[in-house]
Amino acid sequence: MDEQIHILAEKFYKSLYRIRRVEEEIARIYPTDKIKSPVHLSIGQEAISVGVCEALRPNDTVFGTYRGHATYLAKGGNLEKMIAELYGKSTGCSKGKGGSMHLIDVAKGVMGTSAIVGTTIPLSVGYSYALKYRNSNAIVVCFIGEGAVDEGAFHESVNFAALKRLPVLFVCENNRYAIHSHHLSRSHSDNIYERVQTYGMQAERIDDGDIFKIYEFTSNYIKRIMLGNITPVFLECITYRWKEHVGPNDDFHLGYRTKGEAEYWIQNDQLKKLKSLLDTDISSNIESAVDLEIKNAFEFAEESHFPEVKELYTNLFKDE
Amino acid sequence: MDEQIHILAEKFYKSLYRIRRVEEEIARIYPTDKIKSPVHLSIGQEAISVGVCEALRPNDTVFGTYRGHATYLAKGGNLEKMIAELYGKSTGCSKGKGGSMHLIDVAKGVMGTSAIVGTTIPLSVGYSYALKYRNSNAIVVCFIGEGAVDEGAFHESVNFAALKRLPVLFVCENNRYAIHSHHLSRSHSDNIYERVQTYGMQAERIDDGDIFKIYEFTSNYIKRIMLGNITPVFLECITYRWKEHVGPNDDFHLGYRTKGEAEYWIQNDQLKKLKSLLDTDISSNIESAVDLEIKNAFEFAEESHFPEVKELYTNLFKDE
Amino acid sequence: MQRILSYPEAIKEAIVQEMTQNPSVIVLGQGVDDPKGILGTTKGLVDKFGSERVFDTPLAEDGMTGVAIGAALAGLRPIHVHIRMDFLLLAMNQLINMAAKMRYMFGGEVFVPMVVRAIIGKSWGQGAQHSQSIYPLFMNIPGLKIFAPSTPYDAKGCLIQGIRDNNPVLFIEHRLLYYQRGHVPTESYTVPFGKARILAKGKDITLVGISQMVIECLRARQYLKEIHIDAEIIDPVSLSPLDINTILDSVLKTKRLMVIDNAWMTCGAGAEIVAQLIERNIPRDVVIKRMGFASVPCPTTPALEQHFYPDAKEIALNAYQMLFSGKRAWQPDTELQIEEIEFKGPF
Amino acid sequence: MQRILSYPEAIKEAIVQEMTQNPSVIVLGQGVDDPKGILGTTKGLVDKFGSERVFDTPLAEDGMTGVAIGAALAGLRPIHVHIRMDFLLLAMNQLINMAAKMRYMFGGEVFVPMVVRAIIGKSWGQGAQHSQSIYPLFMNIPGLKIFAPSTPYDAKGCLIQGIRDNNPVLFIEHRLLYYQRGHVPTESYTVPFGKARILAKGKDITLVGISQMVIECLRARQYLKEIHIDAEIIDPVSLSPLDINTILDSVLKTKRLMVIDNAWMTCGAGAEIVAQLIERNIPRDVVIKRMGFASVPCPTTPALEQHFYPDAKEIALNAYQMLFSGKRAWQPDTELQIEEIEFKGPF
Ligand SMILES: Cc1ncc(C[n+]2csc(CCOP(=O)(O)OP(=O)(O)O)c2C)c(N)n1
Ligand SMILES: Cc1ncc(C[n+]2csc(CCOP(=O)(O)OP(=O)(O)O)c2C)c(N)n1
Ligand SMILES: [Mg+2]
Ligand SMILES: [Mg+2]
Repeated sequence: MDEQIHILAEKFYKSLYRIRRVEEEIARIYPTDKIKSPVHLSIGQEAISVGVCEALRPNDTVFGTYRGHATYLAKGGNLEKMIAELYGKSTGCSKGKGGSMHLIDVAKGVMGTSAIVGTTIPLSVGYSYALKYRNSNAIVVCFIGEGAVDEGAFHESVNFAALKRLPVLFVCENNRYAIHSHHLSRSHSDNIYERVQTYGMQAERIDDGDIFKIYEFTSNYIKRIMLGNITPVFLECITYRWKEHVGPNDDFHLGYRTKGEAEYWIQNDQLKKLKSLLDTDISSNIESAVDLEIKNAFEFAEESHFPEVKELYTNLFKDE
Repeated sequence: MDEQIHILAEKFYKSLYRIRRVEEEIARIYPTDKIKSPVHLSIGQEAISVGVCEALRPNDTVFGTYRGHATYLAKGGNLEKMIAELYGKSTGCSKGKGGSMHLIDVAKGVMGTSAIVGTTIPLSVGYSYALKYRNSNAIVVCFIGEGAVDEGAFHESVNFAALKRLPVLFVCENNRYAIHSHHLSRSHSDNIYERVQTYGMQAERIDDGDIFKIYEFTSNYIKRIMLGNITPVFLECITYRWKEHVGPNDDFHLGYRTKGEAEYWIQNDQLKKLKSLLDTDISSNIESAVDLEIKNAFEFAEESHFPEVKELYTNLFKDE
Repeated sequence: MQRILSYPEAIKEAIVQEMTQNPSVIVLGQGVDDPKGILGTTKGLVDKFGSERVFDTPLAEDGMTGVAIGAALAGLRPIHVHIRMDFLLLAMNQLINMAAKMRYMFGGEVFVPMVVRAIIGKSWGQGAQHSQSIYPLFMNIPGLKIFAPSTPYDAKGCLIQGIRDNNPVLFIEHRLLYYQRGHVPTESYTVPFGKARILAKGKDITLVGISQMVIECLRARQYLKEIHIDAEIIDPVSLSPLDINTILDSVLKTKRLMVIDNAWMTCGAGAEIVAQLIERNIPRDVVIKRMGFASVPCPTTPALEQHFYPDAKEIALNAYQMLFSGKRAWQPDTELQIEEIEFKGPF
Repeated sequence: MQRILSYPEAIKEAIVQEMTQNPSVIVLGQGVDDPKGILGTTKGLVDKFGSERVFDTPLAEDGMTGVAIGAALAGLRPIHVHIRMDFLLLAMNQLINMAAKMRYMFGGEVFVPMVVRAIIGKSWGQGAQHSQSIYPLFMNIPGLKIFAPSTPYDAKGCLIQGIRDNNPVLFIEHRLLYYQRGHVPTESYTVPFGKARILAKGKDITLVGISQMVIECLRARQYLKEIHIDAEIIDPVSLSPLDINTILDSVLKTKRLMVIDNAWMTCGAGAEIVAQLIERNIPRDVVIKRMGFASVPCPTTPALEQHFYPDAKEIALNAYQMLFSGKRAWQPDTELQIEEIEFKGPF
């Protein structure tokens, strides 16, 4: 195996394994009621966040959705603070006020996730406007589900980004469903990326979830930006959510989708694929380090305190 | 000249001349302060409404914009009631409560115009949903400016119409400007109709304002609908507004656009073109009949009463 | 034997009965036809009435509200369902600039018969964007009618009234009310707009609770009984129009009023009720207090969230203080087993 | 010599001064760079500061509000201009679900320094969709600050305060206030949030007028002088937070209060002011009344529109009736030439 690929595979595996294991642990703990807000697991979709974020630089910024654990972690968001946030503790990344759907790590460029579908799209675009205005060469990545594409805000934001040639990468995680509603029951055609092209930007689709392709697409974009060729781009990644929309369980019994449909994606699990590219000792080293980190993070959350009552009234306004 | 064309030209001329003259009269009267609401004249753009509406059947429905005089009249809206509405009289089509931006004639299938850009787009779609639900073979026409295409509601509505294969014809009057803002200062690309195609519907552009082409496009759509092939379609008509955005004057002195730019459209005036196709006695007969009708309509408005104070509180709710 | 239904069962029954008797009634909204069926309230409707009458929509709250209005203009009676009231913030333009105004601004030429169902969230970490209860924003707007029933009986009757009403109606449901059970007649019936309901008689203090807060008021009443305070509990049911007279009569009797908003208080229903009473020159010795959400977004952590919402104990305590200010110290008995509130009716 | 500026000149001066001293301030909105420049308030700014700092936007109120928020998160200070307040109904989701909540729901990790300028329309047939004044909808929401200044002096000072404030600020301007002229210092200054202004002293009745209605109150004061009623006129200036104490003090003195909302009254600022006063246990003999828009959409025809809005005469008449109810018949002198209200300052 070529050395470059090997280095990447190791990086990817580390990030991907960490996210998968964190979410599996969340799923395991969830029924104990220690986690205090609804969780939308990204299990099965993590490779998109990892592939994109591994190509980013520290000063690049990401915005995510309520299904944002993977985005947050892939971009380097603090794990302890994330788990504490899920536990509703004052040590959480949002001091316990946000929960699973409102993760943030400003120092790492994770500018927040939102529970209202589509709301972070224009925020990403506005943030990228400021970057361009300041002649920064940083970019913004806007992660969305294909459901967000239905919203008017998507159209308005993509149009403005194209108009102003802004440094923003839209990443659409098209897992085919918005809750239980299939993409084709909300849209006549399966061609999001083609529609986006008509706004005046490069837009492509990667339909096999290949983490290397996702990484490469992002890297190429960054290279282009560094050369001063500033335009937005759009990447549609076909993917699949393994768990139910919200919560830790499987939901194939509900009947809105079939296990068969999932099969391709489970076979094609990027985590398994990456592991197969690594020497066993390398992967097990990664695994044990990550397992320990996760154990510590949950202990940190357990031991942290709930916020004091007076915190109810803080953080409404700055400077007050 | 072929008989069929001749018959059409006569019909078109009658409608177009009427609209043009009504608006010229509005422009003339406006400075006297008899008209009680801001007017957005369609002078220069009327051929679109005429070309479309002449192909419609009485049970088809139109929704228009605040620049809606042409739409209202072309679909058969009552002239007296329109002028009375502009005068704020109780005999107005909206009892004086709506003014120029809120014209309606339910009996004629004019289901109303709105002062909030883009708001009638989803209404048109919803109305067409009801038509299809009832197995009517009627259609809805949704007239919008190209500015409305910027709005999220446009995207949401077109998507839903395409998804449900609804009997709605979107007509975008692309006069290049939204107030003083050029289309290309709001959108990177000049390709609205191409973008609409990606939603899954036929979408075309007519760029010379030719009233016969507009009529033919609409007629073909209706034929297709009558054959039971129900889908939405989209027609982008390039056009030009001769007057200022709101009010009765020219505005080339403002500098946001040039007289030169207007030249093509003034040369290409469909009214002149139609007149040249008609025998002089035919056109003068039309003209004198229309002139009289307009004179009477303004007199009707003059003589009508303002609503009584108690009308302030009526019409809020039905059945109350 | 009284027939007992849960609140969501009552809602579904209202929809089924109206859809059965009127083919113009349709149901649309994200998830209305999915396996969960809006917490059960629309479950199975698509099988019964078909996918033209019961359909899922794209995530497009503004556009789909306009679609519902357009369908209403054409004579249908859409019920547009939002699983979170917060999502109405995307639909304000169509609801306020269009639905509320069309009849008036077209001089009575059209009407817009539609129902917007909006569910309020609470607890389990719903947080800032999934817990809002923004009915005051709609109460300010002429041209909209608003129901916020708390009992299964009213849920059914108000919803049927809303569907039959020829104007835009906002129908507000609180998730926690879904646990309520009570008497619901089998036959179809309507509950009128503009009529408040006295859920419990009392002589010492009037507690007006909106939506789920009326349940907290009923619980508070139990606590207060212990110390022989007899609270009268009023559910406005209809927020627009608002029945001020029922509240006024009660206040004239008890001389004490607490309004417990299920929302932020500033420019809220409580403020409106207080202002209307003052304008009606209620006697000078009436004491008045408002309660409601803390004036911050809703935090997710239960450690803070429990202080964000008024609850039965806090209501009882405030009522106690209003009656015996400073005279003796009392705390609602935390051990007292508050029996589950169940509505026996008939109303 | 006092320097006199018009209200729009004061607004423009505030923007120019802030843009000059802080490169983070940007101006966006439909038409901000066009030949008319938002009734003159942004005219020429693009030439001075360039098209990256002053730019027109697509017709996309929701999206562009989100763009402004995103830019604010990145450290810019956007001023987002809407020529009609009605258009904010398209932006409620971003304003309320995001701007107002982000700091809180991220536990203080971010802040959103932005100003939303919203102009209220009136007269000349603006009609139902171009005349709305929906500040009560925003007053209900924690996390937003709201200014609605009436004088050129406050217009400048509040706008500068708003631009420097590190939180989302709604700045409400009424078209008819654009005719106001008054003293405006050349140098930069701020007017604080949460401080009402007494525009005229009086002892008989307190008139609180919001936005342009305070001008009507000042005119009413002239009418009332004629019959020796001495009205105190209060402009809240800041609607969120609201300075209830200044109003309270005045009411304790005059024992009479009329709040004249520049909006519909239900769940409005007037209701909130009344409720807050009652909760502060104002003396029992204080008489209170609210005025505001008729509870219907605004009609275009002047025959009806003139009755839709409260005006100076109606205010004066109501004040008179409050003082001398039924004692003698009086009508405000329709011949009386009400001198144009001009603000002399300094404040
Ligand atoms: C504006 C808005 N509408 C509806 C919802 C309810 N909702 C929450 S998640 C979701 C599905 C979103 O699907 P998608 O964007 O594809 O993301 P995925 O869950 O598949 O990751 C919906 C409809 C919401 N949160 N916000
Ligand atoms: C939602 C909304 N935003 C802004 C406005 C202000 N406005 C009125 S007309 C107009 C221009 C619309 O342009 P277009 O759709 O091209 O129609 P045209 O005037 O050219 O016929 C604008 C921006 C409005 N009325 N509604
Ligand atoms: Mg999805
Ligand atoms: Mg245009």
